Amino acid sequence: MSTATFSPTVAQATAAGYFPGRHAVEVTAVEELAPGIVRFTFRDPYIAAHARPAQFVNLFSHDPMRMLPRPFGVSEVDGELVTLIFAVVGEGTAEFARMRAGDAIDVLGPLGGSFTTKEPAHYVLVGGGLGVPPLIYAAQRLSERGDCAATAVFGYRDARFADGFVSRYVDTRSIDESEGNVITLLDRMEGELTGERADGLRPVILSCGPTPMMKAVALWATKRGIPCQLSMEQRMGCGYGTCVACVVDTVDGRKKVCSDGPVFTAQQLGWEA
Amino acid sequence: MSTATFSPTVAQATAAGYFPGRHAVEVTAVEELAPGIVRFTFRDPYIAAHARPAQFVNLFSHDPMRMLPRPFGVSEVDGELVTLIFAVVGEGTAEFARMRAGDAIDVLGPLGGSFTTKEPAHYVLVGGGLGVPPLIYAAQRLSERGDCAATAVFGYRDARFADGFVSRYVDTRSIDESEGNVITLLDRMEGELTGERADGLRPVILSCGPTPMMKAVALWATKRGIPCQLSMEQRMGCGYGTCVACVVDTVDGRKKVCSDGPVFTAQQLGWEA
Amino acid sequence: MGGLTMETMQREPRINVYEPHEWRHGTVVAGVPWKNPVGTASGTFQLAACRWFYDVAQMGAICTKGVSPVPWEGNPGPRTAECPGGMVNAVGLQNPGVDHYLVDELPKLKQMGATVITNVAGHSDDDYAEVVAKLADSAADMLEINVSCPNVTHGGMSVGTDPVALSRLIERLRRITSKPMIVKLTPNVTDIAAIARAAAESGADALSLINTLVGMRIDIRTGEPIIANRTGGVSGPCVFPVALACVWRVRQALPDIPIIGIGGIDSGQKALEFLYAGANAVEVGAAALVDPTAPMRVARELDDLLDSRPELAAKLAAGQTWR
Amino acid sequence: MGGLTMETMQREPRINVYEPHEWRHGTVVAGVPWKNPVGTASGTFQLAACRWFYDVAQMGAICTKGVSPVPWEGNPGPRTAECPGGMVNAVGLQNPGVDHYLVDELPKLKQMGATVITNVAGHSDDDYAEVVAKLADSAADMLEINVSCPNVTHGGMSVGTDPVALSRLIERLRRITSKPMIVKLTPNVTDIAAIARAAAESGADALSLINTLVGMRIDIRTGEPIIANRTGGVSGPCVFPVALACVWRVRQALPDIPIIGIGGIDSGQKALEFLYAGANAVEVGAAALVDPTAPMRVARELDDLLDSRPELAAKLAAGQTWR
Ligand SMILES: Cc1cc2nc3c(=O)[nH]c(=O)nc-3n(C[C@H](O)[C@H](O)[C@H](O)COP(=O)(O)OP(=O)(O)OC[C@H]3O[C@@H](n4cnc5c(N)ncnc54)[C@H](O)[C@@H]3O)c2cc1C
Ligand SMILES: Cc1cc2nc3c(=O)[nH]c(=O)nc-3n(C[C@H](O)[C@H](O)[C@H](O)COP(=O)(O)OP(=O)(O)OC[C@H]3O[C@@H](n4cnc5c(N)ncnc54)[C@H](O)[C@@H]3O)c2cc1C
Ligand SMILES: Cc1cc2nc3c(=O)[nH]c(=O)nc-3n(C[C@H](O)[C@H](O)[C@H](O)COP(=O)(O)O)c2cc1C
Ligand SMILES: Cc1cc2nc3c(=O)[nH]c(=O)nc-3n(C[C@H](O)[C@H](O)[C@H](O)COP(=O)(O)O)c2cc1C
Ligand code: FES
Ligand code: FES
Repeated sequence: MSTATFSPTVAQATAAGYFPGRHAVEVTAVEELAPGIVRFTFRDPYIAAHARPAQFVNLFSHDPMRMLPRPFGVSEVDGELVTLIFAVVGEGTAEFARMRAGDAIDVLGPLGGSFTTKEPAHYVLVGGGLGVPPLIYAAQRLSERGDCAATAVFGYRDARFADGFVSRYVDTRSIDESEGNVITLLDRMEGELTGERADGLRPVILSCGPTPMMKAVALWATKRGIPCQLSMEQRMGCGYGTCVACVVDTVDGRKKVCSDGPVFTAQQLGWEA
Repeated sequence: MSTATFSPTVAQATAAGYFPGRHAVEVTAVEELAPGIVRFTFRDPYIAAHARPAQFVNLFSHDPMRMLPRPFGVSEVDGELVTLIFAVVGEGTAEFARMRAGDAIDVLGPLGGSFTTKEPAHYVLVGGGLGVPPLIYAAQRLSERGDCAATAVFGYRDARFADGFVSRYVDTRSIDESEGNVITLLDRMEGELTGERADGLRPVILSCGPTPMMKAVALWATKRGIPCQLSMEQRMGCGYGTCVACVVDTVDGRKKVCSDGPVFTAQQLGWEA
Repeated sequence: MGGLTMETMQREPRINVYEPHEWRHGTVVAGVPWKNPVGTASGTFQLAACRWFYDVAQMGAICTKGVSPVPWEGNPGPRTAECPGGMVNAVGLQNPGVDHYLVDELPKLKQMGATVITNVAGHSDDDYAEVVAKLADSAADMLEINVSCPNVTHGGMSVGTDPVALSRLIERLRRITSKPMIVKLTPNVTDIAAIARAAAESGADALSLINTLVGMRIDIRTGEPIIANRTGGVSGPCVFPVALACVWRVRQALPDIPIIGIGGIDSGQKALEFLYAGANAVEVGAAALVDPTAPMRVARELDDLLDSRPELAAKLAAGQTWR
Repeated sequence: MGGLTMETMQREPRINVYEPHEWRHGTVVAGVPWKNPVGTASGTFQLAACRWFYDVAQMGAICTKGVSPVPWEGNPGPRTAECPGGMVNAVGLQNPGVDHYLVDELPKLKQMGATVITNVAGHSDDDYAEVVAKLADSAADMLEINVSCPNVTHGGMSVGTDPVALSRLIERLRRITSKPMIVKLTPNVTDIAAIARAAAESGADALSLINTLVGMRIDIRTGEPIIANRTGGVSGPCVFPVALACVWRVRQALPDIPIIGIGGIDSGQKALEFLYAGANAVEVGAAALVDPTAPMRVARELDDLLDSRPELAAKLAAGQTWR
């Protein structure tokens, strides 16, 4: 697997004007960041070139008994390499964690919409647990721009596995369960976030993490008039918007996490103070 | 799979006094003898030590969607190495054919009964197509004895893929479809087979091949008073006698190919002239 | 598994579904010509999603998601769970309603040149009648009446398991439309042939089967069902042998009615088994969720397989079946 | 990084089923104590074959192959075909008859210390009655009445799909024996809860479910069914979600009757899902065909899983269920 690192499917699809379907890519690195937390990198020029923060990639098991996709937010992009970070929670993630550089894996992506970061702002990336990967990528992309500021505010159960990655891109505050949670941190940072900044940038919260955490973040933000975008999770059948399996309840009815989201505003979710 | 070439299951089972269950072994060689005909060798000290001619081994796919066993007659044994020869006919055999030395595969065996070769005789090994592998093994084992004679009489569609192996052990006659079939050969050999031999050994036919061929062989043999044992095939659920899926009709009712057979006499099958 | 490397995978030849292709083996289902005998299955195709992956108009037919008289919200999430070789879903027929369909998905599909089957959902006979009436002079080529959804409390499977209720509904719909009407059957019945006969005798032009099998998964971490609706419908390769037997039995009972075989199809070979069981055509469902171009790949694989089966191909071309 | 934890995961620890084991989580099914909640499923266990692979007496229960009044020949071969994640079989209940069973397999199993469930087959009510009468004062611990075999023309599934016929049969058998009587149900019905209720109300002490789903495979080389009987019964992992939903629905309908969950179990985790769905115990079928020690491995895996679920384990020990 030294030469053909790029599935012919992608070339065929893009040449014909289509989005690449499920295709095989080469795994280039699998590292354990903390017990049961894995950083997984594969080579995929297409996804690397197109992925935006909060977009995700479906990984597929080699075992056809495990048919459904495993969606993971893109965590970093480096040239043609795409990195994910995931927790080993079940059979699929256990299998991926056992893979080694040189193995092949089927992927589909990039999928879903992204955070809205058009306007210059002070983006506050509030992540909890395995919600942090897409925020690392948001940090990476925001750090390439001259018109915004960004701060990572991460809460962990114990090991602060992502700080080393995100802090390469942006100013990072983190906390673990022994001290509190992201709300503890946000409370501490309240003055900093709501006060006037020298650069005049207004805060916008981008958040991803367990639902109860995101709900708390949304309420905290809306109470203070801070716009808040939340990247949601739901069990998926397809990940590309065709099966309507992945719904979340919004004020406008049930929406698809994979294609209407995964990013929704606090207002859309009805999570307003 | 370089070091642990012998599944701990086998050691655990035999230590506890049981027959080894399904266990992983190391594939040591996969060669193509003719288009779509594969010689497949794996290391299994247990099967190597215990297999008798006409016994078979279940191979299992790595793909759990393909759950059922693939049974193959043992074709040769060399030290700890067990060799099978099979035709690529479907998905399972295609997968096995793609394997390489060093791969692991699950096996169960040796299974079934064997040819009855207790008494000294001139064993005539009449094989057709992919029925020849167990007869190669019969030839190998018979050639180790001083009290019998053996002759291989093989019929092929085209490529005579097994002659090189069996002729190492016994005198070999073969034919392909352009010339005729094993009955053509048997007819030519009639005098030789039914006449008095210098060593006084009487002929016994051991046969394996497509059912119509075996039926013809059985009729040919019984007409001449030659005892005839036939190794049968049937689709299997378990291969070890528990599911009663693999039946063949005999004069005593439906019998299990895997555990009552695979060897039946012409009389048992009612294939008498 | 594990040992699957790029090298292994590259050895398995794959069809290039993006290459322009001249279909060699079309068919005719209840009078409607299909470019090839492979359609998409309802609920696993949405134009807005699938059009980015392949030229959907090349399918034998496109069967769209069930439409109801008004927009439906469906069931709360989670709506899906994995099962060995398949999936369980309990979407509950969420859809934007027939009016939206008539101005959006249907005209777009027809514009692209697709043969369209509109799948019809209802909670009551009146619901079905309302939708069918609205579709009666639409551009849809065929209607597929879904009386077999296990994920709604009223309508759906409750009609499809009762021959009397089914006859009453189909007779009523028959009076509303002259469009080719397919009745989609559930396998969750004691005698599918009896239900099939009821549908045929009350005016169905064709039958499609199967819809999903009732199934569920439980999360062993919580001891509770994974899907919010608790049970759902099983689809994917795991249902294939069951679907095949359903088609076989209905074909044995009803030699003449066109049958669309559905269930677990993910290859040309599996599609071919359905045709040998007596189906006129097939639809590909769950396979498309995990491999968006699967329906097209199945169609292409089948086109190749039919080359070496001229007798079967000829029957299909004439709108007939193998048995 | 990439240190000990990963290595541990790679090793995929396997239970040594040959090691002597002290069962920690037994149960009681319809008054009969089981060493653990895992039995073998009928038709996938024969003492003469399985005893060579593991200590069969260690199973929660051994359910033997269906026995009929006289020896049965079953169906002609081929009797099996593979399907995605499972198999189809049409053995047709070949067995040497109840008299042979009473002098051969049963005494041997009891001698070894096994808890034995005798599966009973019949082509007619009289057949069942004759077998049950012969077993009434045998050493069998429980009887399992198979009214759900899809592979025989008379008896079997034709009784198990009709609540009236089923009630008549079970009432009659109830008068013949006071042994704990399990009725084994088929999933090939519109409403399994109605059948379950009929069985319970006519005197069944327990229910076991599911038997196989009707299914088939076709050989695309010939266009003909692979199995001589054409259709057969599907079992193995592919039926797991369907079986689980059947147990769930029967448990919802009948809160009190003991239920043995069967279908696609090949791991302790899958057994556990059945217990959470409301089963009292489970049986392992097809998994044993492709891995002879699978029933024992499942039992050992479940014993481990129950360690961390004391509430469930306590209920099982008391003969109760999770829901
Ligand atoms: C948009 C999106 C982005 C995600 N990004 C990340 C990420 O960056 N890092 C990370 O660790 N996890 C992420 N997840 C969760 C991740 O998808 C699941 O942990 C993973 O699918 C579990 O797979 P498994 O085979 O180990 O678990 P199993 O329980 O064996 O999986 C069985 C099935 O359930 C699904 N499933 C199980 N848990 C979840 C879940 N929490 N969310 C969705 N599907 C689930 C699986 O995809 C699979 O189809 C994300 C989920 C979504 C929807
Ligand atoms: C006792 C015995 C010994 C055999 N020895 C040999 C041998 O030495 N060399 C050889 O080439 N073949 C042998 N066969 C046949 C061999 O088992 C099949 O060719 C093989 O199982 C096909 O597997 P597949 O996955 O490629 O085919 P598929 O058709 O994809 O298999 C699907 C299922 O059908 C079964 N099956 C398909 N064809 C056969 C068949 N002819 N017999 C039994 N099961 C079948 C498979 O085992 C599998 O369960 C033997 C069969 C038996 C019963
Ligand atoms: C997510 C999902 C949604 C479905 N929605 C519908 C539907 O709206 N109407 C319908 O008739 N069938 C619906 N079905 C059933 C499929 O059309 C098909 O009958 C079934 O999935 C079996 O085919 P398969 O195994 O190829 O998926 C749905 C199936 C799935 C998986
Ligand atoms: C080969 C075979 C033979 C079977 N014979 C019987 C039988 O004699 N009596 C019976 O009640 N069930 C019989 N069954 C059904 C099983 O006991 C079980 O209910 C079914 O296979 C589902 O479980 P599984 O998925 O674990 O195999 C048989 C199943 C198989 C595979
Ligand atoms: S997962 Fe299929 S629509 Fe979102
Ligand atoms: S294959 Fe199971 S008894 Fe022979």
